[in-house]
Amino acid sequence: MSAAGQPTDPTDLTKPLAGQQPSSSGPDGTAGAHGAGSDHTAAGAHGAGSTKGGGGGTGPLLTVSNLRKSYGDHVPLRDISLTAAEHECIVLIGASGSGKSTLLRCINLLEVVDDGVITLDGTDITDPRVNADRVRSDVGMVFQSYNLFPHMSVLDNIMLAPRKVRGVGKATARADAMAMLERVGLANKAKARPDQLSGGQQQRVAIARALVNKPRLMLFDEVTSALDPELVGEVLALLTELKTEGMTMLVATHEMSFARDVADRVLFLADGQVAESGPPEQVLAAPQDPRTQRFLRRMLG
Amino acid sequence: MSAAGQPTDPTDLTKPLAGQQPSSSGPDGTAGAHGAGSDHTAAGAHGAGSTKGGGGGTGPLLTVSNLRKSYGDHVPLRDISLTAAEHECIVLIGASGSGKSTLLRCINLLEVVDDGVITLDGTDITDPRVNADRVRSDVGMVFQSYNLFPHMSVLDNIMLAPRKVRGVGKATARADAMAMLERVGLANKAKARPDQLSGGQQQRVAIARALVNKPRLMLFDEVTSALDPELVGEVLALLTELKTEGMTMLVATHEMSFARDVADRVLFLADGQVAESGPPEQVLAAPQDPRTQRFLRRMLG
Amino acid sequence: GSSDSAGSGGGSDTSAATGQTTGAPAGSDAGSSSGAAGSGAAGSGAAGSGGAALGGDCTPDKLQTTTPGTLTIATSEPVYEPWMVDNDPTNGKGYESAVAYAVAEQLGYPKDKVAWKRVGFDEAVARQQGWDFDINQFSISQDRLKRVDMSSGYYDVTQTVITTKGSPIDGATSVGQLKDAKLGAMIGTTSLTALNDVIAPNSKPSVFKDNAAAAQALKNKQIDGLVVDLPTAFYMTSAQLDNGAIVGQLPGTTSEKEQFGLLLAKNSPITACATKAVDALRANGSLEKFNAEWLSGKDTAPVLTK
Amino acid sequence: MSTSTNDGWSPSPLQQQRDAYRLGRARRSTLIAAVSSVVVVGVIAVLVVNSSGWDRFRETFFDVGYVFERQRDGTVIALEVLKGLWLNVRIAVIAEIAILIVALAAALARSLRGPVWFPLRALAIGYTDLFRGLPQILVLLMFGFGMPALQISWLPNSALFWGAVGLVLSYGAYVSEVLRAGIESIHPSQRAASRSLGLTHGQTMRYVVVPQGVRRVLPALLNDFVSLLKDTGLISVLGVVYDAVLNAQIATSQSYNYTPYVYAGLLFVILTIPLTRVTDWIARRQGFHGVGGTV
Amino acid sequence: MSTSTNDGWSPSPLQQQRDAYRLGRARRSTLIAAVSSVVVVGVIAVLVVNSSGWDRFRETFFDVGYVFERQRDGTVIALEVLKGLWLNVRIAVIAEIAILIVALAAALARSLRGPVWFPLRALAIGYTDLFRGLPQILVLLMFGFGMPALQISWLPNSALFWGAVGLVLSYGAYVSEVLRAGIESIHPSQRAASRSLGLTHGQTMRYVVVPQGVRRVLPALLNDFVSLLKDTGLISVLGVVYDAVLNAQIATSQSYNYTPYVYAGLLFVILTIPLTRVTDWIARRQGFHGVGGTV
Ligand SMILES: Nc1ncnc2c1ncn2[C@@H]1O[C@H](COP(=O)(O)OP(=O)(O)OP(=O)(O)O)[C@@H](O)[C@H]1O
Ligand SMILES: Nc1ncnc2c1ncn2[C@@H]1O[C@H](COP(=O)(O)OP(=O)(O)OP(=O)(O)O)[C@@H](O)[C@H]1O
Ligand SMILES: [Mg+2]
Ligand SMILES: [Mg+2]
Repeated sequence: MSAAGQPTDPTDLTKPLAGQQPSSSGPDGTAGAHGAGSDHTAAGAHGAGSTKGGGGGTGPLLTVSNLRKSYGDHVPLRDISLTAAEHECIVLIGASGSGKSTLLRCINLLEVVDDGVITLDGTDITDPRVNADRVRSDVGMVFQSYNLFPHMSVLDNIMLAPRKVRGVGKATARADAMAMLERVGLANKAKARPDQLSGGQQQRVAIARALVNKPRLMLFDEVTSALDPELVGEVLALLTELKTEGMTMLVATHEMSFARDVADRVLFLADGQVAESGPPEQVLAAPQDPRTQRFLRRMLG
Repeated sequence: MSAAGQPTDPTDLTKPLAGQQPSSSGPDGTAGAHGAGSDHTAAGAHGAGSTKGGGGGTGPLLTVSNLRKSYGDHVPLRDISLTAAEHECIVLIGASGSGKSTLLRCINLLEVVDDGVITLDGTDITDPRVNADRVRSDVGMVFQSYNLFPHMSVLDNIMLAPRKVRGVGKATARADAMAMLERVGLANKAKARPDQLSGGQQQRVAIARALVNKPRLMLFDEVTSALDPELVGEVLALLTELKTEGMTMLVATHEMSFARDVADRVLFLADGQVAESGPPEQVLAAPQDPRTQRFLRRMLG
Repeated sequence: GSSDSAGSGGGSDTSAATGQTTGAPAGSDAGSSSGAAGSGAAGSGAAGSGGAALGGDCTPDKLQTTTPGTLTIATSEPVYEPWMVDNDPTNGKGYESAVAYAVAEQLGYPKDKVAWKRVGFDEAVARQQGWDFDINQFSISQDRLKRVDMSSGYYDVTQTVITTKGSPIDGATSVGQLKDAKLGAMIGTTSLTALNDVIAPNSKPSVFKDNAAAAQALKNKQIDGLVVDLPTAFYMTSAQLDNGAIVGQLPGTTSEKEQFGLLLAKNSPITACATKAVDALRANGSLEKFNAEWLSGKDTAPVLTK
Repeated sequence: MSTSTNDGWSPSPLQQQRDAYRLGRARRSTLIAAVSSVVVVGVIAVLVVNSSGWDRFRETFFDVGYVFERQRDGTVIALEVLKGLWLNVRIAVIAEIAILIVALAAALARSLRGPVWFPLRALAIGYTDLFRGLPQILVLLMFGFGMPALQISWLPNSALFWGAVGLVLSYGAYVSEVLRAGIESIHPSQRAASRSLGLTHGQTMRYVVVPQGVRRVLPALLNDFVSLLKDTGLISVLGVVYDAVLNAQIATSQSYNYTPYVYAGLLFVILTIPLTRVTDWIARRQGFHGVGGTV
Repeated sequence: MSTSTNDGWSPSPLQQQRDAYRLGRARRSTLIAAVSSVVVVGVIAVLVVNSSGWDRFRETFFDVGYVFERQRDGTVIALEVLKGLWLNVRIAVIAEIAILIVALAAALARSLRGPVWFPLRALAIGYTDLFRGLPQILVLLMFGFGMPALQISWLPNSALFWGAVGLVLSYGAYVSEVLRAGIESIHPSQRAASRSLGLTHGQTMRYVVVPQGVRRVLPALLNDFVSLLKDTGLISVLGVVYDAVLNAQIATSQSYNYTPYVYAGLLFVILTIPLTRVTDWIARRQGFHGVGGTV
């Protein structure tokens, strides 16, 4: 599929995903020049996609090429490349501080990258001329700390973006929001304030708030880390459901069982790079990279 | 051993622990009257103690009899009874809100109980005439959120109680504190501020701060819940070590593997009572109470 | 505190300038001396204030007043006895109220063509708008005349020291006996200047923002004495202090003759007429009459020796 | 606690003994505290009342009759001061609205990040620094006398107007710092969440950050409003504004009796106490419930 | 960012293009902001300078010569005002110490929980409510003239002393609320941790809660100190304090020239700006780094 990018026939499941070259990677086509990480970008994606019933897109919905992001002297992302095909669920794992959150924030344009290219549906969204607000409304993101707006009711939280960003009428926005609340099983909490909900319920509202924008891509950043152990299940179940319905997802998590059961592909981040990538059964059960091995030993041990 | 309480020969490992009657349970001896929970108090403790090499005390160091604690209409602890022999490690499990923290806070006299008796070393510490500050300095408590004093260096955190409560001289206090930091592997962080440490390191300092008072009893309240998954190990290792050295411990935790590997006895709290109690192999592997079964199913997933 | 030494030179400057700027040096000086000397003749009824309008350029149709046809007179809020009575300038009671109406009459404004406006001290000197002249015990000085206009003086000020009976300075007869006293004066008045120049006390004087505060400090014995103008001295010691006592008048420095004048906006078109009106009132004995009626005419406190 | 009914629990005899013991101790402590408070207050009162100056003091500061009598000019001081207070309130309310607008603008300008906004930020910083540093009275004098002195024809001339402007700019600088603190206390994650939904910077400020920030500093804002209310009286240096304090001063000037001041003070306290209670209540609802707990 | 050396990275050509594009945009935005700021300020300046009253305004408010000339009485106004400011500073520093003591006592009393402490708490509440509600000037008059009026022989009589007491009590009420907010913002878990180590209530307050609480409200305390500094001049209503503003006022009353006020204002600003900078710096170090980040 290589030079995909423009929306192409979504039924075309045959093209291999490997070797993509982002069509709008930049005026001079040099985006792929720092190739250290590019061998990880699509390994195993196709296979995983078909076995798990998801990821059957035509080309990568998302490509990240040679991404670099630093804070001062500290470079959490040195050279990251990856692709996500439509309907694919990619799980990011890695030690604390390995840059999972940073990567997701870069994809959502919450950070200005130092170098490299991110394309969404073929468009270079790291181009400074791109309207970042438009891009963000196409990408849903859910945070570890829910980040619901505490001064608004649950319903208003969900209606805010449709009303203000997409200019949807009040009645429609309300109907959409209620439908979405129904979807996450919290229709009866519409009028509640976020702080009247349990952590698990809050996180489900946060997911509903992101979904109501009908995003092409969902980013989940350790969405269960702040939850009481008993409440983790309800949120992971919702994620699993989304995956089943074909949502394209990037999930940073420490929940190895989720990675094992739901991911199409698992990427292990270390030293600012994708140190290992592949279907969960390979990365989690038979890791190649010694850093992955050490990490998994600590996590599962 | 029943009416123990006074420090007796620590080498006496033969006396059974069951059927204790706290020697100083109250002027009128009615403390044991609401017996609903008392059948759990010492079940299996002796056996567990001997197999795990800990709990071989002469009598219960701690007894809790028919403890009740309410907040307004809400009664998290309805009728709790338990005993902990010296060197015993008891793990408290239970759903969120089941009152584990409340129980530990009651034992540390951070809450005034509504009814019931707690004895430490035979003394009724719920007696209002007791000097609560003295009791607290004999009982160490470590919290989920570390609660280090952020305006003091690590060393000053540890030296505070010896200096101000026990009136230890500065040089001695410093030496003790340094020894304790050595003990938890953080001697090189003595001058650091708490916020310069990782969560795991902070928690180890908190443990050192409690241990430097040479407490008879240590209370641990979900000391790993706030930690990044990778840092949980270092703290649990420290707890295990303490147990091995014979510290008497009450540990509230969601870490089932710790309960399984280290506990002499596991107590399951539900509906304000000790719903089930026994050695871990029994409570965790073959729970009797349907509530325990449900809880464990959710937790172990 | 270091400000005493150069005082006397300053004093003479002031009076010279006063004369020049009012444009009526002779009248002003002569008037003041006659006013002081002739107090015994007060009430001889020379003029009454009635009827004697100036005419000429000083008539309502020629004067460019703020509100044409009306003379707007400003004074502060509150005003104190004996200069005005009951905090009401319109009742014609009190020396300044009487003078103001008499000046208006000289300019051809009957009582019902006089409007009063209450303005603060700072407002009067800083804004200089919205009224034609302000009467509020403004002392004439050269420094002030750089910023404002003033008429010739309508009252000759004598600074007087008052105290309470039994205080350390009760019964003092010379300025020297006041040097160690704790003294006070009102800010914005020349009493403060006089206090510093003439007495040059050893401790810095207290400075008050209104008469009530000064009186209170005196009652509380927080100060031993207060320097005020003579009429105020009489009013305070008789009406407001239970056991007030006048110590005596401060001796003037050589040619220093302090006067109150009407305050006008800088370059006001009315200044010349106002001066003429005041001079006329002095000439026809009205000022003396008012003095006798409202200030008891008793400017007769003993003068302290130097 | 209140009921022993819900779950049929009733205190054991031991607990009853403890409760009785605690009650006794508590009563004794309360008694001690109460007695010592009363003693302290009482001793002061006795000292004051038996002082040689008490009669004169009472006449000067607590001459109730004077305040409520009809004066010679037909007015009643109590009423005049009350009318003045109503003026203070009206000025304060109108000024507060302007203050909030000015302050929010300055706070938003100062919250901008990045070198692009340097000029705006510099303006806002200059404004807040200058007006926080200047004594209020000087600001009032500068505006109240300075602006009209310029005689710019289309600018208003009124002392009240310029006095209000002076107050607004002074308080605006303070309040902008309060608002800025509120805005900056909102965790950046709220902003990230809003931006990630596609809201622009402006929308994020408008709908997410500012509403929360304002709520968080509401107690401080209310405190500043109380101060403003008390400071509206300062305008009378610019022109005669018959506020409560000036009316009290007028009454005092006639009699050298300070009771009108005391009365004005009382009115202010009566007005501000409910405001401070509301403030406290809001603060409590937002923060922790004190260092409380039972230890 | 600063170096591309550490790990041998240097921007790709694409990135260089982006950086150049962004730099261009940023430059343009800054230029627009700068130009518009300059234009606004410039227009105001031109309007003022060309107004018909400008010359008189300048003479009245910006007569630099007048402030620095030796006056007839041998003084130089600039020096007198400066001396006055030094007095403001000394009074403020001494008063601040007393304020902190009073305020801490009131804050600790109000932070006590439980019915036992009701009397103490009631005293503290009464105190703060009363003194926060009263206009400062009334408090000064009441203390400055009221207490000496009692003529209690062993009490000092000095207006300066009682004025300072009035300021201390007024500010003490405010500052106690600030301290209380600080103390109550310390999470109860800190208290629990301290008590569980065996420290008494008093020790916990002394070593754990108060130090953290004070630190947390340091910016607010510094702000209040700046206000105090400016308000020390109020004592001059009692007649005794030759502070900067009074010295300016005396000079102005001699000449009706307002430049001394402007000069005094300038001195205050010069003094307070560093203080507010320190305040900001502390606030920033403690809180979030603004709503910042890159979005
Ligand atoms: N705004 C920032 N300024 C400076 N450094 C930052 C910033 N955000 C993140 N970092 C640093 O970047 C590194 C990567 O952080 P990131 O949050 O992406 O890691 P992570 O993989 O999400 O870790 P975790 O599992 O703990 O969430 C960390 O060392 C972090 O301290
Ligand atoms: N100070 C308090 N006031 C009122 N209710 C309280 C208070 N402290 C705890 N509770 C309530 O008591 C119940 C027991 O709380 P506790 O913290 O002991 O549970 P837990 O077993 O420790 O739960 P978790 O696993 O979440 O820590 C909860 O419902 C809680 O809301
Ligand atoms: Mg993260
Ligand atoms: Mg808990």
